[in-house]
Amino acid sequence: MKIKAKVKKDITKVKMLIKHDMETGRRKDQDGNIIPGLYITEVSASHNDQPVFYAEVGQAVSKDPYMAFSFKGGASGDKISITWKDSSGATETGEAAIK
Amino acid sequence: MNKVKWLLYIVLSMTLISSGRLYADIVVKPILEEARATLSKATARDFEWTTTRKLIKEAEAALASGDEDKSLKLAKAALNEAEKSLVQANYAEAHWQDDIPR
Amino acid sequence: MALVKRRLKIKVGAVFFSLLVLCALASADAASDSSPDFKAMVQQDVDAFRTYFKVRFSKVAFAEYKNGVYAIDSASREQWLEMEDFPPYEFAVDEGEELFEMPFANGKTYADCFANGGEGIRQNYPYFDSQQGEVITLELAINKCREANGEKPLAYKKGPLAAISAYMASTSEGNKFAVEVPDEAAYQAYVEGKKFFYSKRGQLNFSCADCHLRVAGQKLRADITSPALGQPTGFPVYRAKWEELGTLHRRYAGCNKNIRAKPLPAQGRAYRNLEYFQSVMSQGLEINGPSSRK
Amino acid sequence: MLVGDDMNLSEKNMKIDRRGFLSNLLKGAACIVTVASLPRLALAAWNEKAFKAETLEGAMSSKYPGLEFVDSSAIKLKAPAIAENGAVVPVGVKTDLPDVKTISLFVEKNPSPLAATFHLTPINVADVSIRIRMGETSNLIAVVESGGKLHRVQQEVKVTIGGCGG
Repeated sequence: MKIKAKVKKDITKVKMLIKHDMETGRRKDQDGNIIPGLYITEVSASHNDQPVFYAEVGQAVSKDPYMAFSFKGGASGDKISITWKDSSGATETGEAAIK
Repeated sequence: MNKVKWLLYIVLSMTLISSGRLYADIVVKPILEEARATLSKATARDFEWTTTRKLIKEAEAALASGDEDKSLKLAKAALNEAEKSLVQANYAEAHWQDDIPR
Repeated sequence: MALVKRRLKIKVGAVFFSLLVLCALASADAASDSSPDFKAMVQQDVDAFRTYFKVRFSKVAFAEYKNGVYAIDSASREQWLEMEDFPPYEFAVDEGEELFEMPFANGKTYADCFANGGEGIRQNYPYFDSQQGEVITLELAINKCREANGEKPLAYKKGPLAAISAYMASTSEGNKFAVEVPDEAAYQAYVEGKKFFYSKRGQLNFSCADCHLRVAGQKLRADITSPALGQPTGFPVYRAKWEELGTLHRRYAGCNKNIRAKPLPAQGRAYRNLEYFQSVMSQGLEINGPSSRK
Repeated sequence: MLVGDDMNLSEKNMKIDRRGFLSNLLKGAACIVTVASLPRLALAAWNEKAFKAETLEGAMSSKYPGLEFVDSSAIKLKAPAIAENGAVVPVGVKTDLPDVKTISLFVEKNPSPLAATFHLTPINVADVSIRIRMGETSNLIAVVESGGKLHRVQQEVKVTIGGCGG
């Protein structure tokens, strides 16, 4: 996962790029078999351990999902932590410092 | 008498030709062979089309399944494409400089 | 001007005559070059190529051509900028860096094969290797490096090789294409590439030049075609269609399929010569690969 | 040899198994615990019914049952008129409406129309963006839940198929 967070005029903009195939469950492989669905369902983010973002998403999100949100406050060097969970229950957490 | 004999010959040979095997050997296969040979010339010059080899394969399949008419049609189409791609290669050789900005 | 004249003639119907005239002109050109100055001949091509686009798209600055179709199509440019803001190929660049730094079984690395440790050198590829008598692209050089160190070559269209190429391009961002045609053998390869570029192919009977020079910027089926000038600068690219990174030769193969011409092998002589010609035409433009495309 | 390694490398990056989850949990224990203990998040679990609905109406009513929609010009929906490629359509939603609780995106003609729901708190600025897939030309609808009302804006996004990609 990649996170870019920047503060400007007291508003922190956080952008994320998550490595995930986002299989919809509608695609077929070379032999014509359906590839089972496996996609991210939830993404949450915190700033210095305080929650600042939560999203529910579905199969319609592109491969290697990109999302961005903004919140008031935040200072250069503060920690942003993002966690996602997919339809199999797998999760990943990534961290970055605000620039 | 002579006329009747000739007529008999003609009828006999027509039945033979139209009876599958022979028809395939005499009419379809040579065209297919020519299509293959022409295509390989175009391929050697990097001018093969994506569609021609498919036509040849389809013609072969039709021949194998005993549909000589369909096979003949496909073989002719394949030969036509192979010839055109070769013409294209020759045209390019002579005219590739036509569109160069000067 | 000559082009306009020619069109008119075709419209009038004197196709045969105009072609004859052109042939005569072309052969006259060739005949007059008794002592060829290859560099000057190539430079003449480069100038004419640039001028063509300068006339076609008078508002587009030369430096902009590194951005492909987005240099000339403002509607798609906006979406492209959104993608480039946090492009999906960043993962591939990281992966490429890791692969680039991973030592071979013999302890050596890619850095040992390339000038300047492989950094900031993308703009010098492809080059003509006078000893081998062939065009060496960056991707070919990467595999040659592997083989020289006892490793298996990588597949040319996508995957690890595309990632390594992307990483090497990323270290060269902003460097200007500096591909040259030093001698007669190189000029032969260059002309082969040029010939490929201008030759009509496939069932649809299109040349590279038909779509990317003559009707560049116009709608062809659902898409606006990109100008040929600067096409190699952004490769490898992450295409939305592929949902992954691919090399220039993968794109060439796709283009050929679109016109129903059987694609030629990636890194085969024909595509390498084509890349050589295109890179020479793009000299002076900045490297900005990898980049994202539709 | 290296070819094999390359594969492993990308697999390693991709595969986040239960064990990986555990170690991630340990690494980010503090944050996950706080996230999980938040009432807002406890309330808002993944709305399976809404995400699996196959019609726009079904998805909307599962997502926002019993609420009425008002067309609103106070929402800025930024999406291309013609998508470069339906696989990646960049979309942004911005609004000055007060007290925004959620922002949802629906693609009318997608097999599952609900694409995403963003839950906002007073600390957030109502400005989100995401890249989504669109199977075909369709209306894209942004819904903003604010002050107990649902504000809606829609725009058509054309998706072309069969181009040669420029």
